[in-house]
Amino acid sequence: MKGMTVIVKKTTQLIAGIIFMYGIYIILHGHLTPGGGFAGGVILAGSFILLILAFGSDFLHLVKEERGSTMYENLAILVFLLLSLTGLLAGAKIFFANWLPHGTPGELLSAGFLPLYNIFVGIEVAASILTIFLALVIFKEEVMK
Amino acid sequence: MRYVTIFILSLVFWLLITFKFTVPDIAAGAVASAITAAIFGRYYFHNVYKFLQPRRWFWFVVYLVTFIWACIKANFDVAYRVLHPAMPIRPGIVKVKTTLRSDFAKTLLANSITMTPGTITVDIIGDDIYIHWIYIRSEDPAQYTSMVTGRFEEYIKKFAE
Amino acid sequence: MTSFLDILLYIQIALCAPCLYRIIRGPTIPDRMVGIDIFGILVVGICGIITVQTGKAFILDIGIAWVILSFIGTLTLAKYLSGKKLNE
Amino acid sequence: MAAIILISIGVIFNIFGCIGLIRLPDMYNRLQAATKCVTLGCCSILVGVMVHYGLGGAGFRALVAIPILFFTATVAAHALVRGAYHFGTKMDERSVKDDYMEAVK
Repeated sequence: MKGMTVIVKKTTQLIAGIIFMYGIYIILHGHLTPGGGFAGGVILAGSFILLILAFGSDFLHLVKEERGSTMYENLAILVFLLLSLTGLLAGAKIFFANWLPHGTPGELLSAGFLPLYNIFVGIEVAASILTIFLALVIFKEEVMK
Repeated sequence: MRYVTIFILSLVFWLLITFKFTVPDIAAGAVASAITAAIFGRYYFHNVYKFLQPRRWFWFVVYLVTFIWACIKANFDVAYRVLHPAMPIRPGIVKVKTTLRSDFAKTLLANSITMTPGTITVDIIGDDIYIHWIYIRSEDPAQYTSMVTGRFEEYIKKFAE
Repeated sequence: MTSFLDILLYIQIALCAPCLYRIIRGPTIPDRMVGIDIFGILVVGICGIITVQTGKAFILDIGIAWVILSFIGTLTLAKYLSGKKLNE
Repeated sequence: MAAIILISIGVIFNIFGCIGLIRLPDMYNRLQAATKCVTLGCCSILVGVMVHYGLGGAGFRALVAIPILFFTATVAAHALVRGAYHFGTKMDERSVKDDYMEAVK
Protein backbone atom coordinates (compact mmCIF):
# COMPACT_ATOMS: atom_id res chain seq x y z
CA MET A 1 0.00 0.00 0.00
CA LYS A 2 1.76 3.09 -1.22
CA GLY A 3 0.69 6.56 -0.23
CA MET A 4 -2.45 7.46 1.66
CA THR A 5 -5.98 6.06 1.32
CA VAL A 6 -8.00 6.06 -1.88
CA ILE A 7 -10.10 9.00 -0.66
CA VAL A 8 -7.07 11.24 -0.33
CA LYS A 9 -5.71 10.06 -3.68
CA LYS A 10 -8.87 10.78 -5.64
CA THR A 11 -9.38 14.18 -4.01
CA THR A 12 -5.76 15.05 -4.71
CA GLN A 13 -6.22 14.22 -8.37
CA LEU A 14 -9.26 16.45 -8.46
CA ILE A 15 -7.82 19.41 -6.56
CA ALA A 16 -4.08 19.57 -7.32
CA GLY A 17 -4.58 21.25 -10.69
CA ILE A 18 -6.89 23.82 -9.16
CA ILE A 19 -4.34 24.61 -6.46
CA PHE A 20 -1.67 25.08 -9.14
CA MET A 21 -4.02 27.38 -11.08
CA TYR A 22 -4.66 29.41 -7.95
CA GLY A 23 -0.93 29.86 -7.39
CA ILE A 24 -0.56 31.17 -10.93
CA TYR A 25 -3.46 33.55 -10.29
CA ILE A 26 -1.81 34.91 -7.14
CA ILE A 27 1.48 35.39 -8.99
CA LEU A 28 0.04 37.06 -12.09
CA HIS A 29 -2.10 39.45 -10.05
CA GLY A 30 0.72 40.28 -7.67
CA HIS A 31 0.76 43.95 -8.65
CA LEU A 32 -3.02 44.32 -8.20
CA THR A 33 -3.88 42.32 -5.07
CA PRO A 34 -1.98 41.20 -1.97
CA GLY A 35 0.25 38.25 -2.47
CA GLY A 36 2.71 38.26 -5.33
CA GLY A 37 5.69 36.14 -6.09
CA PHE A 38 6.42 34.69 -2.70
CA ALA A 39 2.88 33.71 -1.65
CA GLY A 40 2.05 32.33 -5.08
CA GLY A 41 5.29 30.38 -5.15
CA VAL A 42 4.45 28.77 -1.82
CA ILE A 43 1.07 27.66 -3.19
CA LEU A 44 2.71 26.30 -6.36
CA ALA A 45 5.11 24.27 -4.24
CA GLY A 46 2.14 23.17 -2.13
CA SER A 47 0.46 21.49 -5.10
CA PHE A 48 3.55 19.36 -5.76
CA ILE A 49 3.98 18.59 -2.05
CA LEU A 50 0.34 17.46 -1.99
CA LEU A 51 0.98 15.04 -4.87
CA ILE A 52 4.07 13.61 -3.16
CA LEU A 53 2.22 13.23 0.14
CA ALA A 54 -0.79 11.53 -1.37
CA PHE A 55 0.90 9.15 -3.80
CA GLY A 56 4.02 8.15 -1.92
CA SER A 57 7.58 8.26 -3.10
CA ASP A 58 7.55 5.59 -5.78
CA PHE A 59 4.96 7.35 -7.89
CA LEU A 60 7.10 10.42 -8.44
CA HIS A 61 10.75 9.57 -8.79
CA LEU A 62 12.11 11.66 -5.98
CA VAL A 63 15.76 12.01 -6.89
CA LYS A 64 14.94 12.97 -10.46
CA GLU A 65 12.43 15.52 -9.21
CA GLU A 66 15.03 17.00 -6.92
CA ARG A 67 17.50 17.49 -9.77
CA GLY A 68 14.75 19.15 -11.84
CA SER A 69 13.69 21.50 -9.08
CA THR A 70 17.28 22.53 -8.32
CA MET A 71 17.80 23.31 -11.98
CA TYR A 72 14.62 25.40 -12.16
CA GLU A 73 15.64 27.32 -9.07
CA ASN A 74 19.03 28.24 -10.50
CA LEU A 75 17.56 29.15 -13.89
CA ALA A 76 14.89 31.35 -12.32
CA ILE A 77 17.32 33.33 -10.19
CA LEU A 78 19.58 33.75 -13.22
CA VAL A 79 16.76 35.12 -15.37
CA PHE A 80 15.68 37.41 -12.51
CA LEU A 81 19.14 38.94 -12.30
CA LEU A 82 19.34 39.27 -16.11
CA LEU A 83 16.00 41.09 -16.13
CA SER A 84 17.16 43.52 -13.49
CA LEU A 85 20.37 43.99 -15.45
CA THR A 86 18.40 45.10 -18.52
CA GLY A 87 17.43 48.20 -16.58
CA LEU A 88 21.10 48.98 -16.15
CA LEU A 89 21.88 48.50 -19.81
CA ALA A 90 18.80 49.95 -21.49
CA GLY A 91 18.73 53.64 -20.93
CA ALA A 92 18.00 54.32 -17.29
CA LYS A 93 21.40 53.34 -15.83
CA ILE A 94 19.69 52.08 -12.66
CA PHE A 95 19.71 48.52 -11.34
CA PHE A 96 16.09 47.21 -11.26
CA ALA A 97 14.97 50.09 -13.50
CA ASN A 98 11.34 49.89 -14.63
CA TRP A 99 11.64 51.06 -18.21
CA LEU A 100 8.70 49.22 -19.77
CA PRO A 101 5.48 51.25 -20.39
CA HIS A 102 3.43 51.38 -17.21
CA GLY A 103 -0.08 51.07 -18.63
CA THR A 104 -3.27 51.97 -16.80
CA PRO A 105 -3.46 50.92 -13.13
CA GLY A 106 -5.85 48.06 -12.44
CA GLU A 107 -5.33 46.21 -15.71
CA LEU A 108 -3.46 42.91 -15.95
CA LEU A 109 -0.84 44.34 -18.33
CA SER A 110 0.44 47.26 -16.30
CA ALA A 111 3.23 48.23 -13.91
CA GLY A 112 6.00 47.56 -16.38
CA PHE A 113 8.50 45.04 -15.11
CA LEU A 114 6.77 44.09 -11.87
CA PRO A 115 4.73 41.13 -13.28
CA LEU A 116 7.88 39.69 -14.84
CA TYR A 117 9.77 40.02 -11.55
CA ASN A 118 6.81 38.40 -9.80
CA ILE A 119 6.77 35.44 -12.20
CA PHE A 120 10.45 34.68 -11.74
CA VAL A 121 10.35 35.18 -7.98
CA GLY A 122 7.40 32.75 -7.94
CA ILE A 123 9.28 30.07 -9.88
CA GLU A 124 12.30 30.60 -7.65
CA VAL A 125 10.36 30.28 -4.40
CA ALA A 126 8.37 27.27 -5.60
CA ALA A 127 11.50 25.43 -6.74
CA SER A 128 13.47 26.20 -3.61
CA ILE A 129 10.70 25.17 -1.19
CA LEU A 130 10.18 21.96 -3.18
CA THR A 131 13.92 21.35 -3.02
CA ILE A 132 13.95 21.79 0.75
CA PHE A 133 11.00 19.40 1.16
CA LEU A 134 12.53 16.79 -1.14
CA ALA A 135 15.90 17.09 0.57
CA LEU A 136 14.31 16.40 3.95
CA VAL A 137 12.31 13.46 2.55
CA ILE A 138 15.26 11.88 0.76
CA PHE A 139 17.44 12.29 3.84
CA LYS A 140 14.81 10.54 5.96
CA GLU A 141 14.45 7.70 3.44
CA GLU A 142 18.19 7.14 3.45
CA VAL A 143 18.30 7.13 7.24
CA MET A 144 15.51 4.55 7.30
CA LYS A 145 17.32 2.18 4.96
CA MET B 1 -8.95 13.31 -23.38
CA ARG B 2 -7.93 13.94 -19.81
CA TYR B 3 -5.70 16.83 -20.88
CA VAL B 4 -8.67 18.50 -22.56
CA THR B 5 -10.80 18.00 -19.44
CA ILE B 6 -8.32 19.59 -17.08
CA PHE B 7 -7.72 22.43 -19.55
CA ILE B 8 -11.42 23.29 -19.69
CA LEU B 9 -11.84 22.96 -15.91
CA SER B 10 -8.85 25.22 -15.21
CA LEU B 11 -10.00 27.83 -17.71
CA VAL B 12 -13.48 27.92 -16.14
CA PHE B 13 -11.89 28.26 -12.70
CA TRP B 14 -9.69 31.11 -13.93
CA LEU B 15 -12.59 32.97 -15.52
CA LEU B 16 -14.66 32.58 -12.34
CA ILE B 17 -12.02 33.96 -9.99
CA THR B 18 -10.82 36.83 -12.19
CA PHE B 19 -14.17 37.67 -13.84
CA LYS B 20 -12.68 40.09 -16.35
CA PHE B 21 -13.19 39.37 -20.02
CA THR B 22 -10.55 41.50 -21.72
CA VAL B 23 -8.15 39.89 -24.20
CA PRO B 24 -4.99 39.86 -21.97
CA ASP B 25 -6.88 38.23 -19.10
CA ILE B 26 -8.29 35.40 -21.20
CA ALA B 27 -4.94 34.90 -22.94
CA ALA B 28 -3.12 34.66 -19.61
CA GLY B 29 -5.77 32.21 -18.39
CA ALA B 30 -5.35 30.06 -21.48
CA VAL B 31 -1.57 29.95 -21.10
CA ALA B 32 -1.85 29.11 -17.39
CA SER B 33 -4.41 26.36 -18.14
CA ALA B 34 -2.10 24.92 -20.78
CA ILE B 35 0.76 24.76 -18.26
CA THR B 36 -1.53 23.13 -15.69
CA ALA B 37 -2.76 20.59 -18.22
CA ALA B 38 0.79 19.77 -19.27
CA ILE B 39 1.93 19.14 -15.71
CA PHE B 40 -1.11 17.62 -14.02
CA GLY B 41 -2.82 16.02 -17.02
CA ARG B 42 -1.48 12.54 -16.46
CA TYR B 43 -2.80 12.43 -12.89
CA TYR B 44 -6.38 13.26 -13.90
CA PHE B 45 -9.49 11.16 -14.39
CA HIS B 46 -9.87 9.64 -17.83
CA ASN B 47 -13.54 8.65 -18.10
CA VAL B 48 -15.08 12.06 -17.68
CA TYR B 49 -17.16 11.77 -20.85
CA LYS B 50 -19.86 10.11 -18.78
CA PHE B 51 -20.74 13.48 -17.36
CA LEU B 52 -21.89 14.69 -20.75
CA GLN B 53 -25.15 12.77 -20.38
CA PRO B 54 -27.95 15.01 -19.04
CA ARG B 55 -29.51 12.13 -17.05
CA ARG B 56 -26.50 12.14 -14.73
CA TRP B 57 -26.81 15.88 -14.18
CA PHE B 58 -30.40 15.44 -13.00
CA TRP B 59 -29.36 12.85 -10.42
CA PHE B 60 -26.43 15.08 -9.44
CA VAL B 61 -28.84 17.89 -8.59
CA VAL B 62 -31.03 15.49 -6.59
CA TYR B 63 -27.94 14.28 -4.73
CA LEU B 64 -26.82 17.84 -4.04
CA VAL B 65 -30.17 18.82 -2.53
CA THR B 66 -30.21 15.71 -0.33
CA PHE B 67 -26.63 16.37 0.70
CA ILE B 68 -27.25 19.97 1.76
CA TRP B 69 -30.33 18.91 3.71
CA ALA B 70 -28.28 16.22 5.48
CA CYS B 71 -25.59 18.80 6.31
CA ILE B 72 -28.07 21.14 7.96
CA LYS B 73 -29.60 18.21 9.89
CA ALA B 74 -26.11 17.16 10.98
CA ASN B 75 -25.46 20.55 12.50
CA PHE B 76 -28.61 20.54 14.60
CA ASP B 77 -27.77 17.00 15.65
CA VAL B 78 -24.33 18.10 16.85
CA ALA B 79 -25.81 21.13 18.57
CA TYR B 80 -28.30 18.90 20.41
CA ARG B 81 -25.57 16.53 21.60
CA VAL B 82 -23.24 19.32 22.64
CA LEU B 83 -25.75 21.48 24.47
CA HIS B 84 -27.55 18.62 26.25
CA PRO B 85 -26.34 18.53 29.89
CA ALA B 86 -26.00 14.73 29.96
CA MET B 87 -24.30 14.53 26.53
CA PRO B 88 -26.08 11.54 24.95
CA ILE B 89 -23.18 9.87 23.16
CA ARG B 90 -22.59 6.17 22.48
CA PRO B 91 -19.60 6.13 20.13
CA GLY B 92 -18.04 3.27 18.24
CA ILE B 93 -16.60 2.20 14.92
CA VAL B 94 -18.85 0.14 12.62
CA LYS B 95 -18.18 -1.65 9.34
CA VAL B 96 -20.42 -0.93 6.37
CA LYS B 97 -20.40 -2.73 3.04
CA THR B 98 -20.86 -0.75 -0.13
CA THR B 99 -21.88 -1.89 -3.58
CA LEU B 100 -20.19 0.94 -5.46
CA ARG B 101 -17.43 -0.08 -7.85
CA SER B 102 -15.40 2.91 -9.02
CA ASP B 103 -12.94 4.71 -6.78
CA PHE B 104 -14.37 8.14 -7.45
CA ALA B 105 -17.86 7.03 -6.40
CA LYS B 106 -16.44 5.55 -3.21
CA THR B 107 -14.68 8.82 -2.48
CA LEU B 108 -17.88 10.77 -2.96
CA LEU B 109 -19.74 8.34 -0.68
CA ALA B 110 -17.07 8.70 2.00
CA ASN B 111 -17.18 12.48 1.81
CA SER B 112 -20.97 12.45 2.07
CA ILE B 113 -20.78 10.15 5.09
CA THR B 114 -18.38 12.56 6.75
CA MET B 115 -20.85 15.41 6.46
CA THR B 116 -24.02 13.51 7.46
CA PRO B 117 -25.30 13.42 11.06
CA GLY B 118 -22.94 11.88 13.55
CA THR B 119 -20.67 9.87 11.28
CA ILE B 120 -17.09 10.22 10.02
CA THR B 121 -15.17 7.93 7.68
CA VAL B 122 -12.12 6.32 9.25
CA ASP B 123 -10.84 4.07 6.50
CA ILE B 124 -11.82 2.35 3.29
CA ILE B 125 -10.44 -1.11 2.51
CA GLY B 126 -11.79 -2.78 -0.59
CA ASP B 127 -15.56 -2.73 -0.32
CA ASP B 128 -15.70 -2.08 3.41
CA ILE B 129 -16.02 1.41 4.83
CA TYR B 130 -15.16 1.86 8.51
CA ILE B 131 -17.19 4.57 10.15
CA HIS B 132 -16.89 6.25 13.52
CA TRP B 133 -20.44 6.89 14.75
CA ILE B 134 -21.20 9.20 17.64
CA TYR B 135 -24.44 7.48 18.68
CA ILE B 136 -24.89 3.86 17.57
CA ARG B 137 -28.61 3.40 17.24
CA SER B 138 -28.76 -0.29 16.38
CA GLU B 139 -26.64 -3.42 16.53
CA ASP B 140 -27.94 -5.09 13.38
CA PRO B 141 -25.53 -4.69 10.41
CA ALA B 142 -28.22 -4.49 7.73
CA GLN B 143 -30.12 -1.88 9.67
CA TYR B 144 -27.23 0.42 10.39
CA THR B 145 -25.94 0.12 6.83
CA SER B 146 -29.17 1.59 5.54
CA MET B 147 -29.09 4.20 8.31
CA VAL B 148 -25.58 5.39 7.50
CA THR B 149 -25.42 5.33 3.73
CA GLY B 150 -29.05 6.37 3.44
CA ARG B 151 -30.15 7.38 0.01
CA PHE B 152 -26.71 8.65 -0.99
CA GLU B 153 -25.58 5.30 -2.30
CA GLU B 154 -28.31 4.91 -4.90
CA TYR B 155 -27.99 8.52 -6.08
CA ILE B 156 -24.21 8.27 -6.40
CA LYS B 157 -24.63 4.97 -8.22
CA LYS B 158 -26.93 6.69 -10.68
CA PHE B 159 -24.68 9.61 -11.52
CA ALA B 160 -21.09 8.53 -10.92
CA GLU B 161 -20.84 4.84 -11.74
CA MET C 1 -25.64 47.57 10.70
CA THR C 2 -21.88 47.95 10.72
CA SER C 3 -21.75 47.71 14.50
CA PHE C 4 -23.60 44.37 14.35
CA LEU C 5 -21.02 43.09 11.86
CA ASP C 6 -18.34 44.27 14.29
CA ILE C 7 -19.91 42.19 17.05
CA LEU C 8 -20.03 39.13 14.75
CA LEU C 9 -16.38 39.68 13.84
CA TYR C 10 -15.35 39.88 17.49
CA ILE C 11 -17.31 36.71 18.30
CA GLN C 12 -15.66 34.91 15.40
CA ILE C 13 -12.22 36.03 16.56
CA ALA C 14 -13.01 35.02 20.14
CA LEU C 15 -13.89 31.53 18.87
CA CYS C 16 -10.18 30.98 18.24
CA ALA C 17 -9.76 30.79 22.02
CA PRO C 18 -11.25 27.24 22.35
CA CYS C 19 -8.92 26.06 19.59
CA LEU C 20 -5.96 27.60 21.38
CA TYR C 21 -7.13 25.97 24.62
CA ARG C 22 -7.27 22.62 22.82
CA ILE C 23 -3.82 23.19 21.32
CA ILE C 24 -2.27 24.09 24.67
CA ARG C 25 -4.08 21.70 27.03
CA GLY C 26 -4.82 18.74 24.71
CA PRO C 27 -4.02 15.53 26.56
CA THR C 28 -2.60 13.77 23.50
CA ILE C 29 -0.89 14.83 20.28
CA PRO C 30 -3.93 14.18 18.00
CA ASP C 31 -5.98 16.53 20.17
CA ARG C 32 -3.58 19.35 19.42
CA MET C 33 -3.78 18.58 15.73
CA VAL C 34 -7.57 18.80 15.83
CA GLY C 35 -7.15 22.27 17.31
CA ILE C 36 -4.82 23.31 14.49
CA ASP C 37 -7.19 21.96 11.83
CA ILE C 38 -10.24 23.76 13.19
CA PHE C 39 -8.22 26.97 13.64
CA GLY C 40 -7.40 26.90 9.93
CA ILE C 41 -11.05 26.67 8.96
CA LEU C 42 -12.13 29.43 11.36
CA VAL C 43 -9.75 31.95 9.77
CA VAL C 44 -11.69 31.65 6.50
CA GLY C 45 -14.80 32.83 8.32
CA ILE C 46 -12.87 35.79 9.71
CA CYS C 47 -11.69 36.67 6.19
CA GLY C 48 -15.27 36.48 4.88
CA ILE C 49 -16.64 38.79 7.57
CA ILE C 50 -13.81 41.31 7.06
CA THR C 51 -14.59 41.27 3.32
CA VAL C 52 -18.18 42.32 3.94
CA GLN C 53 -17.21 44.82 6.62
CA THR C 54 -14.52 46.71 4.75
CA GLY C 55 -15.79 46.19 1.20
CA LYS C 56 -12.39 45.13 -0.11
CA ALA C 57 -12.91 42.00 -2.19
CA PHE C 58 -9.28 40.89 -2.29
CA ILE C 59 -9.36 39.71 1.33
CA LEU C 60 -11.23 36.64 0.08
CA ASP C 61 -8.06 35.67 -1.81
CA ILE C 62 -6.24 35.42 1.50
CA GLY C 63 -9.01 33.14 2.77
CA ILE C 64 -8.77 30.73 -0.17
CA ALA C 65 -4.98 30.62 0.09
CA TRP C 66 -5.32 29.92 3.81
CA VAL C 67 -7.72 27.01 3.15
CA ILE C 68 -5.29 25.41 0.72
CA LEU C 69 -2.20 25.78 2.91
CA SER C 70 -4.07 24.60 6.00
CA PHE C 71 -5.23 21.49 4.08
CA ILE C 72 -1.68 20.63 3.07
CA GLY C 73 -0.47 21.21 6.61
CA THR C 74 -3.13 18.96 8.11
CA LEU C 75 -2.35 16.20 5.61
CA THR C 76 1.30 16.42 6.57
CA LEU C 77 0.45 16.15 10.26
CA ALA C 78 -1.86 13.19 9.59
CA LYS C 79 0.87 11.51 7.62
CA TYR C 80 3.27 12.03 10.52
CA LEU C 81 0.72 10.44 12.85
CA SER C 82 -0.13 7.40 10.76
CA GLY C 83 3.35 6.15 10.03
CA LYS C 84 6.98 6.89 10.26
CA LYS C 85 7.80 6.37 6.58
CA LEU C 86 6.63 8.28 3.52
CA ASN C 87 5.56 5.08 1.81
CA GLU C 88 3.39 3.68 4.55
CA MET D 1 -29.93 42.17 5.13
CA ALA D 2 -30.05 38.55 3.96
CA ALA D 3 -26.27 38.59 4.01
CA ILE D 4 -26.25 39.63 7.67
CA ILE D 5 -28.71 36.84 8.57
CA LEU D 6 -26.62 34.21 6.78
CA ILE D 7 -23.43 35.42 8.46
CA SER D 8 -25.14 35.33 11.86
CA ILE D 9 -26.27 31.74 11.25
CA GLY D 10 -22.71 30.85 10.34
CA VAL D 11 -21.30 32.40 13.50
CA ILE D 12 -23.88 30.56 15.64
CA PHE D 13 -22.88 27.22 14.05
CA ASN D 14 -19.24 28.06 14.72
CA ILE D 15 -20.09 28.66 18.38
CA PHE D 16 -21.70 25.19 18.60
CA GLY D 17 -18.65 23.62 17.03
CA CYS D 18 -16.26 25.31 19.44
CA ILE D 19 -18.38 24.31 22.46
CA GLY D 20 -18.16 20.75 21.15
CA LEU D 21 -14.40 21.11 20.85
CA ILE D 22 -14.23 21.84 24.57
CA ARG D 23 -16.96 19.64 26.05
CA LEU D 24 -16.81 16.28 24.26
CA PRO D 25 -14.73 13.55 25.91
CA ASP D 26 -12.35 12.04 23.34
CA MET D 27 -10.56 13.06 20.18
CA TYR D 28 -12.83 11.34 17.65
CA ASN D 29 -15.99 12.96 18.97
CA ARG D 30 -14.33 16.37 19.15
CA LEU D 31 -13.09 16.16 15.59
CA GLN D 32 -16.51 15.05 14.40
CA ALA D 33 -18.47 17.85 16.06
CA ALA D 34 -15.96 20.56 15.25
CA THR D 35 -15.44 19.63 11.59
CA LYS D 36 -19.14 19.46 10.77
CA CYS D 37 -20.18 22.62 12.56
CA VAL D 38 -17.25 24.82 11.63
CA THR D 39 -17.25 23.77 7.99
CA LEU D 40 -20.93 24.46 7.51
CA GLY D 41 -20.63 27.69 9.49
CA CYS D 42 -17.84 29.00 7.28
CA CYS D 43 -19.73 27.91 4.15
CA SER D 44 -22.72 29.86 5.42
CA ILE D 45 -20.54 32.93 5.94
CA LEU D 46 -19.21 32.59 2.38
CA VAL D 47 -22.77 32.30 1.02
CA GLY D 48 -23.52 35.49 2.93
CA VAL D 49 -20.57 37.20 1.25
CA MET D 50 -21.87 35.99 -2.12
CA VAL D 51 -25.35 37.38 -1.42
CA HIS D 52 -23.84 40.69 -0.31
CA TYR D 53 -21.78 41.16 -3.47
CA GLY D 54 -24.23 39.67 -5.96
CA LEU D 55 -22.98 37.60 -8.86
CA GLY D 56 -19.97 39.76 -9.65
CA GLY D 57 -16.26 39.16 -9.29
CA ALA D 58 -16.15 38.78 -5.51
CA GLY D 59 -19.38 36.77 -5.48
CA PHE D 60 -17.98 34.15 -7.82
CA ARG D 61 -14.77 34.06 -5.82
CA ALA D 62 -16.77 33.21 -2.69
CA LEU D 63 -18.73 30.63 -4.70
CA VAL D 64 -15.48 28.97 -5.80
CA ALA D 65 -14.22 28.91 -2.22
CA ILE D 66 -17.19 26.79 -1.02
CA PRO D 67 -16.44 23.48 -2.85
CA ILE D 68 -12.73 23.86 -2.09
CA LEU D 69 -13.56 24.29 1.60
CA PHE D 70 -15.89 21.27 1.58
CA PHE D 71 -13.45 18.90 -0.10
CA THR D 72 -10.44 19.99 1.91
CA ALA D 73 -12.20 19.95 5.28
CA THR D 74 -13.74 16.51 4.87
CA VAL D 75 -10.61 14.91 3.49
CA ALA D 76 -8.42 16.50 6.17
CA ALA D 77 -10.76 15.20 8.88
CA HIS D 78 -10.68 11.70 7.38
CA ALA D 79 -6.88 11.66 7.16
CA LEU D 80 -6.57 13.00 10.70
CA VAL D 81 -8.91 10.43 12.24
CA ARG D 82 -7.17 7.57 10.44
CA GLY D 83 -3.78 8.83 11.52
CA ALA D 84 -4.95 9.17 15.10
CA TYR D 85 -6.24 5.58 15.12
CA HIS D 86 -2.94 4.26 13.80
CA PHE D 87 -1.10 6.44 16.33
CA GLY D 88 -2.93 4.57 19.09
CA THR D 89 -5.33 7.13 20.49
CA LYS D 90 -7.69 5.51 22.99
CA MET D 91 -11.43 5.80 22.48
CA ASP D 92 -13.72 6.97 25.28
CA GLU D 93 -14.80 4.33 27.81
CA ARG D 94 -18.43 4.82 26.76
CA SER D 95 -17.63 3.33 23.34
CA VAL D 96 -19.58 0.21 22.56
CA LYS D 97 -18.05 -1.17 19.41
CA ASP D 98 -14.78 -1.29 17.47
CA ASP D 99 -14.86 -3.16 14.16
CA TYR D 100 -11.75 -1.50 12.83
CA MET D 101 -9.42 -3.24 15.26
CA GLU D 102 -9.50 -6.56 13.36
CA ALA D 103 -8.93 -4.86 10.02
CA VAL D 104 -5.77 -3.13 11.21
CA LYS D 105 -4.20 -6.27 12.57
